[in-house]
Amino acid sequence: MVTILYFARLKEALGTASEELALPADVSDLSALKAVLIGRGGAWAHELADARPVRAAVNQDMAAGDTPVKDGDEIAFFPPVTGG
Amino acid sequence: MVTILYFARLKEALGTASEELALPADVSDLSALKAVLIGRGGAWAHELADARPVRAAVNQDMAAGDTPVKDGDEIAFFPPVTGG
Amino acid sequence: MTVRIQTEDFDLGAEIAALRKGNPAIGAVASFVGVVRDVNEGDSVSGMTLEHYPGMTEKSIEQIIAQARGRWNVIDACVVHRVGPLQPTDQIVLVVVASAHRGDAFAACEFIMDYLKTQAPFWKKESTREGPRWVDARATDDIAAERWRLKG
Amino acid sequence: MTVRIQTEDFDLGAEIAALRKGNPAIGAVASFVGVVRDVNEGDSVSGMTLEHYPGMTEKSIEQIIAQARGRWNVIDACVVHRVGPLQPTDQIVLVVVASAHRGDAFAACEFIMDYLKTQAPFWKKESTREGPRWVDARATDDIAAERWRLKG
Repeated sequence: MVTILYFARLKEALGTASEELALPADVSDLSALKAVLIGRGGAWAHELADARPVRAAVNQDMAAGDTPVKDGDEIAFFPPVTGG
Repeated sequence: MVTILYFARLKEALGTASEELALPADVSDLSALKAVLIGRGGAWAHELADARPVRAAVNQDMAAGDTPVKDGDEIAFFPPVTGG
Repeated sequence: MTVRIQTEDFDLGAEIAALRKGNPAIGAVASFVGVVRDVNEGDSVSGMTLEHYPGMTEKSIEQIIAQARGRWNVIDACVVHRVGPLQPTDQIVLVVVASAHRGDAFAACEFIMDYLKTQAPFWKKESTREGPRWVDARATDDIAAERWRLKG
Repeated sequence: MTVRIQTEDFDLGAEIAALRKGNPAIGAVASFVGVVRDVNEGDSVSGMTLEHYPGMTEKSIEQIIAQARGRWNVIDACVVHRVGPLQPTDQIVLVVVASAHRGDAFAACEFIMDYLKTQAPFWKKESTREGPRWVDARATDDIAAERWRLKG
């Protein structure tokens, strides 16, 4: 299982702040996980599409498409940050 | 008459903070005035010598050798500034 | 090093006093306070709510401060960032850097702010006349952070 | 614009509050406080006395602020500089700049400090174990001021 968190615009558009997901056997990096989520269609496909400015973190470090993901990880998707 | 002010190291070395001086007829810029003061010899010659890092102001604006001086001006000599 | 995320307001003077602790090696204290404006992107803003990613936010700011310490002589640094609902003129963020000399303090303080703007997981949702809207990230913030890569 | 030369200490928080006056156009407040260190040029310093040129000091700082306003978007700025006897950890100088955006506030604040260091008529006399000495101007301060000529 991995924990997936959603923040800000994504949290609202997807209607969820977090979920527990059993990592499919063929998912070993962030790109593959994102493809699984996009495969849900609807808001998932729209919000996580490559054309959208989406950022991600794995275990609270900024992550890229090739960042490995594994059981027990905390993964987060969110828009570009706007603090400060 | 001009008022001449001395600050910091110059004030101590010359033993005076200010003086009133009747401007000699042939003195029309700061370089010429400085030459008159250096002509006094002793500490004046030493402290105001070109080799020393001395700054000057005319009427409270930083001044250079060719800055004009005239009757009624407030002229100041001091070391490079070290505030802040 | 102090990093705090809080809903309450903060007091710059008190944070600086805590950072300095009478340390006579400190010669320069540079600080920055970000404040909610009543206008953004040309629209009037009546308030905003700041959301963050608890845990990662603190960690990312600590990493930014560590990077600043690696580049400049920093004696100590403090970042306080508010979350939750805020109004125009409310303080949002505070960065304080104490150094022996001013060049280090200024550079590290601005670097921390620029990196915080692009790296720390906070999101602003503004209230405007047309309703609430998520603030878009600014290209100018990426440029501000990027220029530190080119410098010394 | 506020420029004050005084023997008394100052309160950064109070100066910022006075500068901001609740103006909702201000989004960024950059500030700097210079502090007496207990060491300079490798020698321990037990105190110092700051002398200035009354009249010219205020005028030169006002000119420096005017130059900063000509280069950056500055909503308001404040400089307070102490004179007279000071001890290690005492505050010497404060510069505050309020702007809409942080880039302007940081640049103007650092510019004002760098120019003040080379243009405003103050002189420091330190007390060291070997007795009092006038502080020499630093080449690094000239370089710090000079680099603003090259930039935008």
